[in-house]
This record gives sequence, structure tokens and C-alpha cells, in this order.
Amino acid sequence: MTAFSLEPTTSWYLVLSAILFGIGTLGVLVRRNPLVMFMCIELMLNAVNLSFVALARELNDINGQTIVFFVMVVAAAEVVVGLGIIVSIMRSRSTLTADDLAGLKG
Amino acid sequence: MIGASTEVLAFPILSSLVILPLLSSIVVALLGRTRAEWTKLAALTSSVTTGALSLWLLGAFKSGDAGFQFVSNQPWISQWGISWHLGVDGISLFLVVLTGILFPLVIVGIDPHHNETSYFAWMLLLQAGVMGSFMALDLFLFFVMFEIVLVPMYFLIGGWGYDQRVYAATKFFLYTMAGSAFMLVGIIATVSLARRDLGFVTFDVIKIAEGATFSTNAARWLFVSFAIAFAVKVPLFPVHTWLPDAHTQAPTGGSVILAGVLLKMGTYGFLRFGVYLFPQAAMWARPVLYTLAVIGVIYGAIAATMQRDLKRLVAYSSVAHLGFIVLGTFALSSQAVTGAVVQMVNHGVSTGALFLLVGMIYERRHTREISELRGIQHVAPVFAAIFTVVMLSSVGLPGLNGFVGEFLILIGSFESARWWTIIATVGVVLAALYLLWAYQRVFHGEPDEANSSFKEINIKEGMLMSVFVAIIVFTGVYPKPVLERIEPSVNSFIEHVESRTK
Amino acid sequence: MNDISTFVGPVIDWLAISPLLALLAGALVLLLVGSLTGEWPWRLYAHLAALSAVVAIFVSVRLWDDVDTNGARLLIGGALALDQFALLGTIAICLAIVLVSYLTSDYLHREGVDMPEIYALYLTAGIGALVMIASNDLVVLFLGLETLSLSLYLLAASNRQQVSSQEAGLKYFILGGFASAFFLYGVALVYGVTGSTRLINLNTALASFIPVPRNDAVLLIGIGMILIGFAFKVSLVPFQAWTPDVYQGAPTPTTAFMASVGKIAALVALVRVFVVAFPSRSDDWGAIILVLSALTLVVGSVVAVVQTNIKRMLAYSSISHAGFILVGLEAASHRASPNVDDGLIGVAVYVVLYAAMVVGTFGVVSVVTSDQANSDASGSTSLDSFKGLAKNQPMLGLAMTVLLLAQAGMPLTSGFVAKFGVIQAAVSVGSYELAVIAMVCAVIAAFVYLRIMVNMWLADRTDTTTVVVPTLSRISIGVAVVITLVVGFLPSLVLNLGSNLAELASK
Amino acid sequence: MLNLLWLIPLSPLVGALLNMAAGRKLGDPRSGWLATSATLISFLATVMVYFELLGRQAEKRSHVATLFSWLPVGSLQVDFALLADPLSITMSLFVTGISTLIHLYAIGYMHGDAKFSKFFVYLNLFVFSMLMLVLGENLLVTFLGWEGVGACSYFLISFWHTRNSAAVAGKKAFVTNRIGDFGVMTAMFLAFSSVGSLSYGAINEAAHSGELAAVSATAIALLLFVGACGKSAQLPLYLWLPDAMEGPTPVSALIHAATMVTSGVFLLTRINPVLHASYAWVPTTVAVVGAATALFAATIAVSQNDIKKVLAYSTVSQLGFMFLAIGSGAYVAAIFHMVTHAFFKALLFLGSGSVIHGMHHEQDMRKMGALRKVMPITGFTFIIGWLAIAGVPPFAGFWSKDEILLYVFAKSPVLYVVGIFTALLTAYYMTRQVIMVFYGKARWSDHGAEHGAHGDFTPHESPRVMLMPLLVLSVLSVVGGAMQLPFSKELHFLEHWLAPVVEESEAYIGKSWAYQNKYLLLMLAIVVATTGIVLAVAVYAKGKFKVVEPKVLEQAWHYDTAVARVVAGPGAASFNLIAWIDTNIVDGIVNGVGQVVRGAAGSLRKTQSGFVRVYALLISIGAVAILGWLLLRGVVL
Repeated sequence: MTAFSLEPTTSWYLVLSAILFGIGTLGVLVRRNPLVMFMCIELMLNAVNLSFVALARELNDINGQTIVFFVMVVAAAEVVVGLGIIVSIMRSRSTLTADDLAGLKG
Repeated sequence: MIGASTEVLAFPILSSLVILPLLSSIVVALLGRTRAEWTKLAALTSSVTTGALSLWLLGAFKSGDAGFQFVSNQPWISQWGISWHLGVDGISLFLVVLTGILFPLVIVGIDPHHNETSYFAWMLLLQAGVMGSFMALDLFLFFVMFEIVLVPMYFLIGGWGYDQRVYAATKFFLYTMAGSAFMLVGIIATVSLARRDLGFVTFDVIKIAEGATFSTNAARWLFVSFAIAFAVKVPLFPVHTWLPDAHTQAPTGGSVILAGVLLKMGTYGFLRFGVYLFPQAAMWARPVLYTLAVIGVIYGAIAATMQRDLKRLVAYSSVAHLGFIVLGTFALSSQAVTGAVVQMVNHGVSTGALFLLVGMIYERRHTREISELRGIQHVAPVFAAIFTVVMLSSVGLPGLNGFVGEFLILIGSFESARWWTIIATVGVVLAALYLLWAYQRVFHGEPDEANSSFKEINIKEGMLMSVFVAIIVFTGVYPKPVLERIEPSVNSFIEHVESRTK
Repeated sequence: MNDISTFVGPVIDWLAISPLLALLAGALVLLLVGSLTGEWPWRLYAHLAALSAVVAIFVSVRLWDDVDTNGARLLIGGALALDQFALLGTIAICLAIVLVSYLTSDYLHREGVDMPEIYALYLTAGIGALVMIASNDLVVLFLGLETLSLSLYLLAASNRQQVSSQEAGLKYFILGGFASAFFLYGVALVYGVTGSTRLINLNTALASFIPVPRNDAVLLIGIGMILIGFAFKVSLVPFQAWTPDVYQGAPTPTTAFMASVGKIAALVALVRVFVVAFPSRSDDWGAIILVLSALTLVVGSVVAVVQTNIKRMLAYSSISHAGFILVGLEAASHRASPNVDDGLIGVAVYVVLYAAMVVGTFGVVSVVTSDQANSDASGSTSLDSFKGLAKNQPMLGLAMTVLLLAQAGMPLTSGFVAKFGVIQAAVSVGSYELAVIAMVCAVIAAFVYLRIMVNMWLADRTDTTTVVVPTLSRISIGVAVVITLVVGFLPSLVLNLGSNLAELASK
Repeated sequence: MLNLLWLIPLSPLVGALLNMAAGRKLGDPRSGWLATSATLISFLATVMVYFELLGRQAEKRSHVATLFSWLPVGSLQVDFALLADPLSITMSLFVTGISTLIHLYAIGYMHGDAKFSKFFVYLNLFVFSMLMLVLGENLLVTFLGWEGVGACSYFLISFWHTRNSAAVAGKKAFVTNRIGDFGVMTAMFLAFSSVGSLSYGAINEAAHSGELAAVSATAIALLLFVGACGKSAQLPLYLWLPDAMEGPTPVSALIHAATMVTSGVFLLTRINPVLHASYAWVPTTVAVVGAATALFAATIAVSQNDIKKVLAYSTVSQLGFMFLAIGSGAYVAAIFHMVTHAFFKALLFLGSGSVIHGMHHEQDMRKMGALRKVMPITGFTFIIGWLAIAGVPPFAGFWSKDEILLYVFAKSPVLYVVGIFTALLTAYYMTRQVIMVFYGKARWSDHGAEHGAHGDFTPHESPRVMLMPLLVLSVLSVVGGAMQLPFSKELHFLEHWLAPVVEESEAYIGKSWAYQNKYLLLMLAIVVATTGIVLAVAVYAKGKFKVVEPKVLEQAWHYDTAVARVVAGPGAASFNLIAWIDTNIVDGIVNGVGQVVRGAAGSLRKTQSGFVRVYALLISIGAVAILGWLLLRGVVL
């Protein structure tokens, strides 16, 4: 082992997942299209998945990896619900950005 | 005050004084939907019964006994050490009686003009609350009553008041509630601190006052938290400004009750809870309260002098009068405190009567503007005569009730609060100024045509007022029966305070 | 690592999870049969949903006694906890389901639509909620959370005619997902530091955990992210922004459902997690709770003052209520104090009583106002629709008054008991300043309720149409009012429950 | 006999109550007779008590009748008790006596007034209060009467309340008196805190035994003197008295000349030991104030044209004399003058009332003249009164005034000079009045038009019921001096009678120069009086010199107007300021809180923009804040 090695360690993955999570967050903040925002959220969830896997590996514990499957299922369910809502909105109006939906405020 | 629960009667009279009005208010509310015309009768019966009970209480009260009488003490919320603990002693007796007789008079004497049903329902609920807060010996119970009173009063002002009523009602509600917000925290803190000395949780005032000792600092904070609530209720300068609005906008009945008994919950609270629980802290806060009280006396009088609205004038006079009471309360001499208690009752009677009279004027002339009124004495001499008597009692003329309390307060406070007392005495001079000036403008002079048709007082009103006048004169000429019932409790109260402040 | 070949599933105490099963059964029946058959007569949807909830309540009551005798315990290999803290929540949630279902039934009947799925969603949401409050594992908690949230997203958007409903659904969905991502990440970090997601293990691990700077920071950030996830659900400032919009946009019964079930679940779970898993870091998160609570109280009550839409008003008031409840949690963070459990009990009692009040309140709203054309902020759910209500419908006005006074914390109502509980907890652990802030905010909030009362009693009715109160709604509102008053006069009823509420199975 | 004591105040009270109840029915004049007989009864009762006391030896001439315990609270034990001793009985004798006469007179004077019976209710009530004042055993009972007479005078001054000036005058009287009451009340507080009792017995005893410290004695005395200044219309509080003439003339005679206004003098005499025990400068102060008032008022009286105003100012001046006496330690002389003054001033007022009655309520002396022809009896009696007050021997006023001046000289010649000059002025302006009203050419014949009642207007003599009292009083004014004659100790009847009450404090002038040469001073007094008269005759009857009536005197040195200007100007302004502060600042803050909350809400709700990303942003900000803080904690540990 030298002081500096390019061998990826767990922390690399953790950092990566953190970055991905950050990107996802940023996306939600800056994008207008609900679909894209939604995808950003998915990105965040998957970033978390990544860190779960990495940590499970690090801790050598199976639970961490099983959790990932749960999360995937949840994500899938979210897709169903989310798309359902978006589609039903699309029915009423042709184009859609999240900012069009600002009737409720104050 | 020391010897609690001297006797337990077979018939729980105190509880019935609270519960009867409460139930009947519900009954009235339900009756109203089917038989609106019965509601007044129902309200009347209930309030008269309550009045009779309170008079019976007065009769059965053993004078010379310092302790609490007719005590009833049932556990209510055992988990929190809260009990339904009622009792009267010399300090609360007459306030209870006053509450007992003032309500029937108001209910008989004043016609709400619309929505009788709900009006009477609220009135009775109000009576229950006031009764409870004067008899409660449990901090929680007291707070409940103290707070619940706001609701009916709010609706009375808001529902049957004059043009600015909603503003006034809301202001009254929020202002008072804000005050008691601090008290609630204070009460809980008191209990949880007392727990360390007592070893058990209790909201029982007597147990806490006798058993618990608070660190100087804690006691001061707690006292302040109570004092804020009571100061707003009294009201003391500078937190008095809800009063003129509330009084002016409230319907006559509301004003009478407000001035008659509601304000007393503040002064009474100071005495029964503030000073009783935290004597040292009270001593420490004395100078401030003296000052505020005296400012109230002078300031209230001056403000009253300059009012254009007769009712507002009376409202400000209340500020002045209650200043005297607070002064006496904290002077903590036998005369001063007795005087304060007497004055609580007397102010209730005379100011209540004044509001009734102003209400009658409004009924007849549909204005309260002093400038609109002129020469009424010429067309309604009897009315004017009654007004004069009431006014002079409010001015504090010897031989009328107002003087007794005022004089006792001042002469009792002179020892401990000399200069404050002297300034307060100036207030006596001012009282003559604003009332007589108003009287001169309203009753003297040549009536213009608007006032020349002013109707003389009618039988019903006459009977109503004669009760007040009777009390005013009797208490002024022969206050002994009142004093000898109040004094023992006051003395033991003062002993308690002195034993703690040694 | 246990050997795969000899895999034995965890022992399952079916009776102990029967409340879940009851709701599940109801949901499945509604979905399957409801989708296969035409509209059912006699409001059967509502009755069925209510029935399953009632069954759940009965079982829970039995379980309550069971716990009283045998003490609290863990289920399904420690995934769920069976204790009175959870059971109380369960009962409250199921009661809320019953009341809301009946409100919904009348609501839908008035709107003239037939939607069995709504009831099914109530039940599934209920399942999620039950899982949340009982969960002894962060991942299980996450699953419950998502089950609840997903159902709520759909419920919020369920009124297809209303653009505002759609908008509410979408906003709720996006932000909810956003927040739960935070939550999940928090779980991941905590897992990373402690190697477990079981609450008890977390506690033991952290207790014996020698903090290394980097690691401890990671742990704390994990805790913080979990807190953020909850903060969103409980709608604490500044995570509350969605609440008013969603409450206003969603169909009124749904709003009632969110305000009651959603709040109970999130708060009970929140308390359980932080008290059970992270007591060792209580002075860290306690401070945050303190700040959040104060912020929430102030913003909630202050902003409510200028609202003109009744549902928005109540939304903000619910925000300030959340702040109030947090006062209890803050008290529970003072581990040193002997009275620390008061906070726990205070929170539990508060949420339950609040649920009853808020369902009643929104029940009245759903009777009085219609969601037609409220896409703009001041639609027909504006305050004006309450003008002169008391003259038009005295009893309804009286009921609403009682409920509002309860929300304002007037004595002799359950609201006072609830507030008293948490304030008492706060004071007994010595956090006076928070108690005072809370009380002052209560005064500000009172102004809002007074405004509504003024409109009901002191204003004259604008539209002459008389409000009709359908039977089922009448029942739900009546029940809510009765609970409010009875508890107000005899607080002992609920306080008796409190005796061993604090015995969390997972502690 | 002494058990009749309670009857003395009771009977007027009963009279008042009866008239209150049935006065309307009895009507005019029966209710008047009822009231008169009520006062007569109490007069007779007083006489009996008087003889009872007279029968005892001097030191036993004091009797306390306790009716009931009034304000018993702890150490404060105030009884509702009456005290019969030489002083109180002297007072009640002339109070009841003169009231009876004036009641009688009023029957005629008020005849035909719409509120005839009510007038007598007030009058009886007043007598009752006045008797409580003088018979009170302690300060509080006296104060009861003190305030009672104040209230009654308020009612009676504004009796014709439809006249605005009357209403204002009434209020002014009451409020000004209240300023004095402030003194009395504080004096009571002080007395209680230093002596522990309010009864005269205890207080005087304490003062006498020296138990009462000189400083507290001083304070009490001064405070009571403030009260006395209010009631007895001394500088600077005399303002209300001239206005009080708005009341019906019998009222002016009874309340504002004979009885009520003298209660200040009575009070100081009552507590003379306290005055005695206080610092030496206190009596001097009293004397100076008295002298100043006497002179001041006399100068004003010189140029008044309202017949009653002249008498009003002369009353103020005479009261000044009494205080001058008190200050000089001449308590007996003070009481003596009080009594004689009661006689002749009542006489003069009633006389003027008779004139006014005859002139159909014309009060301006410039429209009178030569009235003695048409009103012989009135004129005759009035002239007797004039001689009495002018200090012409052997009329009553001469003796009492001389007695006072004697003591004053002993105290300080300067004050004596003031006194003697005042006496001169008194003689002057009274003569002026008599001449203007009863002599010279009749200036009323051409005023018929104004009094359109009957075409050619001639004043008429008043009815018998009004003249009777005049005659009685004029007799008294003649012989009144016999009470206390300077020639030999034996003739000092009043002094002997009052000795038990005042002798400790009475100044001893036996050795003084003044006493040695009292006959010289007597002569001087006579000379002065005659000078005054002659001067006035020369000016007004003979027209030798031109009339000097400077405006400033007619305007009473502009004192009243100045005070009024202050009250209406700065006074009202400051009051308004307070009222303004109350509504705009004290209450403004309260409403301001509401505004602040609304403002905060308004700006906070802006964050609620409705845009999802904004909400997400809020969440992120919150997240960053929380996480940042935790990170800090975690890293720093």
C-alpha cells in the first residue's frame, strides 16, 4: 500500500453516492418538468441504494443489500403512482411544467 | 385561610351554585329551539334560585370564623392531583353573594332585544364560571373557570353589543387569554416545584401555600406569571385598554356583569393566589404594584374626565377604582385588605348601577354622547335623583358604600405606602371632578327638544334600581355586618403572609 | 451470517398483527369486489371500510389488556413492536378511518361519484400508518411511510374534476418523494455507522459507541436526515410548505384524513425512533427539535391570521398544532429529568385528541363548503361560506364552535387537556421558554378560530341556501364533538390510559 | 335629658325623609311647615341638652352617646357616636336656632316654586349633616357631616339647575371643597397612624400629653387647616363662595353665611390642643391667611353691585376674622364672632332676600334705592344688621370683633393694623350698600318694563312669615354681644362656658399691653367704624367725593378669572394630552402588536408562492441548516 492508491475503497462509493444524491436534489430544485423532477427523485433513491450496497459490503452484512430490494420495490410503486397522477393531469392540459400548477398558494 | 375545610355540609351548596347555572344554561339552549318564550322564565328561575342559595349562604355563614366554610372537595383528575375543591371564606363570601344577586337583576332588568335564548344561555354559563372562580380552591379548577368565562362574555359582547362590538370582543378575548397564558405556565411550574416539598402532585392552593416553600427567584418568576394574568383582568395600567372598548361596546347587561364581578376575578386572584402563594415575592413586587395602582387611580380619573361617551367615562372610572383596590390588596394591613374586599363588592354595586342607568339613558335617547344629552333632571327628576345617589357613592361620599371601602383602603395603606396613598387620595378629588362635570352636562341645564321627551324611570326600572340604592345606603351607614364577616379571614390571611415574610 | 440452507422464518404472532390484517382484508375486498361489481347500495363501501376499522379497534382493545397483563413485546423477529403507545395510535387511526369514511360517503354522494377505491386507499393508508407507529426497524418504518404516503398522494389527487386536487396531488407527490429520499439516505448513514437498522440495536450500539470525529459526524448527519424526513411528514417549518396547498386542494374528507391519520402516524413514529434509538444523542437532536418547534408554532399561528380560505386556515392551525406536539417531544429529550416520560405521554394524548378534533372540524367544513371551483385560493371553501352558519344551522354552528374552542385550547374541551399535557411536560423538565412561546402562539392562533366563530355567529348569511347535514356526517361530527367534550370534562378517561404508555416495547 | 342628644340630628333627618316620601302630596306650604317643625324640635332638644350640661360642674360637661360601631376593622375602631360638650352644644344651638328661623323664612320666600317640597328636603338634610358635623365624637363622623353639608350645598346652589350658571356654581363649590377634603382625609390617615384613633378625645389627649409628636401635630393641623380653607372659603380656595350666591337666598343665609362656612373655624377649635401642640408658626400661618383673606375680600366688597355679592365677600372677610382669631389663640372670640356673625349676617342675607323678593328677583343695587319707604320692616331690620356688622356699639358685632382685635394686637400689632383697616372697609362698604338700597332716589320705578308682571312696578314688603325671622334676628343682633362683655371677668359668660374645651390652648393675654389698655383699643375701634360710615355717607349719600370703584376690585383682583384661565388652558390641555396618550400610545401599542403580526404574516406567506421548486428549496435550506449544525457538533464533538 502506498500513501496514495487508485484502488477504489468503500468511501469512494459513498462519496459517489453522495454526489449522485446531490445531483438529484439539485435537479429537483432547478428543473420544471414534473417527469424530470420525478426522475431526479429516483436518482436520489438510487444514490442511497448505492451507499447501502457499499456499506453492506463494508460491514459484511447481508441486510444492507436486502434493503436495496425493498427500496427498488418502493421506487417502482412510486413510479406507478406518480405517473398515474401526471398522466391524469396531462389529460386536462396539453403541455405541463410544474410552475403551471401554482393555483394554490399564499 | 389557614384552617381549611372547617365543615362539610350534607347539601353541597357551593357545587350547586356552579352546577345549577351550568345545567340551566344547557336547558335554556335546548328549550330555545322548541319554546323560545319559556327561555326567559327558565333563565329567571335558575338565576333567582342561585341568588336565593347565595343569600342563604350569606345567612348560614359563620361570622368570626376565619377558615373556609361549606367546603366540598372531590377528586377530579386524580392523575394530576386535581380536585373539585370549593370553599368560601370572608374574602370570597360577598363576591359570591354579589354574583348571586347581580345576575337575576340583570336578567330581569335588561331586555336583550334579540336572540333571547342564546343570550340567556350565555348569561347563565357566565354565572357558573364566575361563581366557580370565586370559590375554587384548586389552581387547575380556578384556571378552568377563570378562562372559560371568556367564552360567554365574548359572545355577549360580540352578539348583543354596539357597532364596534366584534373588535371589542376579540380584543377582550385575546388580551385576557394572553394574560392567562402566562398564568397557566406559572400554575404548572408552581405545582411541579411544590411537588418537591410536598412529595406528591397537587393543585390544592391551601396545601401548596402551607406546605411548599419556593426559592426566592422561583417565587418571583411565578408571582410575575400570575400577576400578568391578574393585572390584565383587573385591569391595571398599562394593560387596561381592553376595558374601555369592552365596556363601551358590550350590551348593558354585559357591562354590568363585567364591571360588577368579572374585573373582581383579577383583584381576587391577586389576593387569593398571587399574594397567598408567594408572600415574599408579593412583598418584593409591592412598590411596582403600588405605583401601577396609583397611576391607574390618577390616570383613569383624568382619562375619564376627558371622555365624550358617558359609558366610556364610567369604564375609565372603573380603572381608577380598581387602582384603589390593588393598592389596598398589597398594603397588607387589616384595614387595607378588608377595605379592598369591601371595595370589590361596592364597586360592583355602584358601577354596575351606573352602567344600568347609562343603559337606560341609551334605551331612551339611543346615544351615549354627553354632548347630546342635556337637562334630563328637569324632565326626569326621580331618575336624576337615583343617578345622583349612585354617582355620589361612586365619588365616595361618607354614608354611602363607596366611602367605606375607599376610606379603609387609604387609611390602611397609609402606614406601609404613605406617599402612594397620598397621591391616591388626590384621585378622590378627581372622582368628584369627572362625575360631577358629566352630571352637570347631562342632567343640568335647559333640556332641548330631543331631551325634553326623556321618559321618567318606570316601575320595573325603579324596583331594579331600588335594590342597588338600598345596598348602597345600607352598606354605607352600617357596614359592620359586612366587615365582621370579612375581617377574620383577612387577619388570618395577613398572619400567613407575615409568618412567611419574617 | 446465518446459514441459508436452514432458513427458518421468524415467529409471527398473527393475533398481535390482526389490526393490520383486518384493514388489509377490508382493502382487498373493496378493491377486488368493488372493481368487479357495480355501485353498491346503502353506502356499503363506507360501512365495509368502517367495519374493518371497527374490527381493528376491537382487536386492539383486546391487545391492550393483553399488554397490560403480559407487558409490551416485539413481533416478527423484532420488526414490529407491540405496546400501548402503538395501540393507542392504532385505535385513534382506526377511529379516524371510521369517521372519515362516513364523511367521505356523504361527500361523494353529494358530488355524485362512486369510488370504492377511495375507501380502499383509506385502508391501505391505515395499514401504512399502523406499520409506521409499530415499527421497530427503520426500514420497516420506511415501508410503512411509503405505503401511507403513496395512498395519500392518490387520495389528494382523487378528485379528477378538480385541477386544484390534481395540483395538490402532484405537489405532495414530488415533495414527498423528495423528503423520503432524505429519510432513506439518513437510514443508510446510520446503518453505515452502527451496522443495524433495528431501533434497539441502534440504541445499544450508540450507547457503547466510542465517538470518532468523522464517524460521529456521519451518524449525526444520518440522524438529521431521518429527522428531515419526519419533519416533512409532520410539516414542521420550514418543511411545511406543502401542507396548506395540499390541505386546500385535496377533497375535504381526504384533508381530514391527512390531518388526523397522517399526523398521528408520523408523530408517533418520530417519537418512537428518537426516544428509542437515539436517546444517547438527545442533546443534539433535542436542540433541533426545540428550534423547529418554536419556528413551527410561530409561523403556523402567525400566517394563519391572514388566511381567507377556511381549509388553509385549518392547515396552518394544524401546523402550529404540530409545533405544540413537538414541545412534548422536546421535553422527552431531557433524558436527565425524572419526568422525561411525561413528554411521551403528552405527545400520545395530544395526537389522539387532536385527531378527533380535526376530523370533526374538517367534517363540518366538508358539510358546509363544496370543493366545486375552488381552484383559486378563495373558492367556495372561503371563510365567507361560514357567514351566519349558526343562524342557519344552530346545532352545526355549536358543534363547530366547540371544536374550534377545543383547537384554541379552551378549558373543558379535550384541546385544553392536550395542551395542558405537553405544557406540563415541558415545564416539569424545565424548558419554560418553549412553554411560554407555545402559550403565546396559542393566543395568536385563537384569533383565527375567533374569526371563524365571528363569521358563524355574528355575520349575516350571504347565500340563502340552507346547509343540509347528512346523517352519516352528523354521526361522525357528533362523535368527534362528544369525544372533545367528554374528555374535556373528564380528562381522567384518557389519562388512565397514560399509566404505562411510556413502556415502549423496544426500550 | 342627655339621652335626647340623638334626637337633635334625627329629627331633621326624619323631616327630610318624610318630605322625600310625602312632600309632593303635602305640597306648598305644608311641607315647609313640616320641615320647620322638624328643625324646631331639634332646637328644643338642643336647648334641653344645653340646660342639662349647664346644670353640671364645668369638668363634667362632656357626654358621649355611642349609637353603633361604624367602621370596626382591627386596630381601627370608629363608632358612630355623638359628643355633647360646651362647644358642640353652642354650635348646635345657633345652628338649629337659625335654621328654624330660615326654614320659616323660606316658607314665604320659596312660595310658589315648582320644587317647593324638594327644597325643604335638601334644607333638612343640610341641617342633619351640619349637626353631625358639630356633634361628631370623632373626625370620621364629623367628616360624614362635612361631606354631607358639602353635598347639600351642591344640591342647593344648583337648585335652579336649568340655569347654567347655577349648575356650574354648584359643581365648582363641590369640587373646590373636595380639594379641602383631601386635607381632611390625609389628616385622618395621619392621626390614625400616629394616635391610633380618630376620636377627638384620644387625639386631643395625645396632643395634650405630648404623646403626639410636634411634627405630626403640625402636619395634622395644617392638613385640617387646608380642609378648613376649603369649607370656610379662605384664600386661596374661597372662589366658590361668591358663585354660591346662585342658590336661593335662604340657602345663602343659612349655608353660606351662618352655618356651613363656619365649620372650618369649628374644626380648628375642636382640635385646638393639636394646633397648640404643633410648631409655633402654624397658628401664625392660620392668622396670616385669615388676615389676608379678611382684607382681600373686604377690598372686593367695596365695589360690588350685586346685593348678595357684597354680602358674600363680606362673609369671606368675616370668616377671615375668625381664622385670625384662631391663629391668635382667641378661640372663644372666634366662636363668639361666629355666633354674632351668624346672627347679623343671616339677618342681612334674609333682608337682602326680602329685598330681592320685593324687587322681583332684581339683585343689582344700582336699580334699587329708597326702598325703606316701601319696605319699612325690611329696611329697619337691615339697618340693624348693618350697624351690627359695621361694629357700632352696642350691637353684637362690635363686641365680638373688638374681642378678636384685642387678642390680635397681643399677638402682633401688624396683624392688628390689617384687622382694624378691614374693619374700616367693612363699615364703609356696608354703609355703601345700605345707602344704595334703602336711601337716595328710587332707581327702580323706571324698570317696570323688565318686570312685566304688573304695569307700573312698585316693590312690595314681604309677607309676615318672612318678616318674623328678620325681627327675631335683629333682636339677637342687638343683644348678642351680651354673651361676652369685656368689662369684667364675670361678664365673660361664653368664655366660662367654653373653658373646658379650649382653656389649655387659649392664649393668655392678661399681662399684655393690649389687655392693659383694652378700653383705648375699644375707642379706636369705635372711631374706625364711624370713620368708615362717615366716609361712605360722604361719598354715596352726600356725593362729597367722587365714587372710587376700580374695575380691578369689581373683578375681584382677577383672581377668579386667572384660575379659570389656568384650568381651561394648561389644565384642560394636560388632561387632553393624557387622554390622547391613552388612545394613541398605550392602546396604540396594543393594536400595533396586531399590526406587526399581520405584517409578519403577509411577508411570510410570500414564501408560499405555490411553486414546487420553491418548496423544495425551502426544504433543502432547512436540511442544510440542520445538517450543517449537526456536522459542526459531530466534528467538534
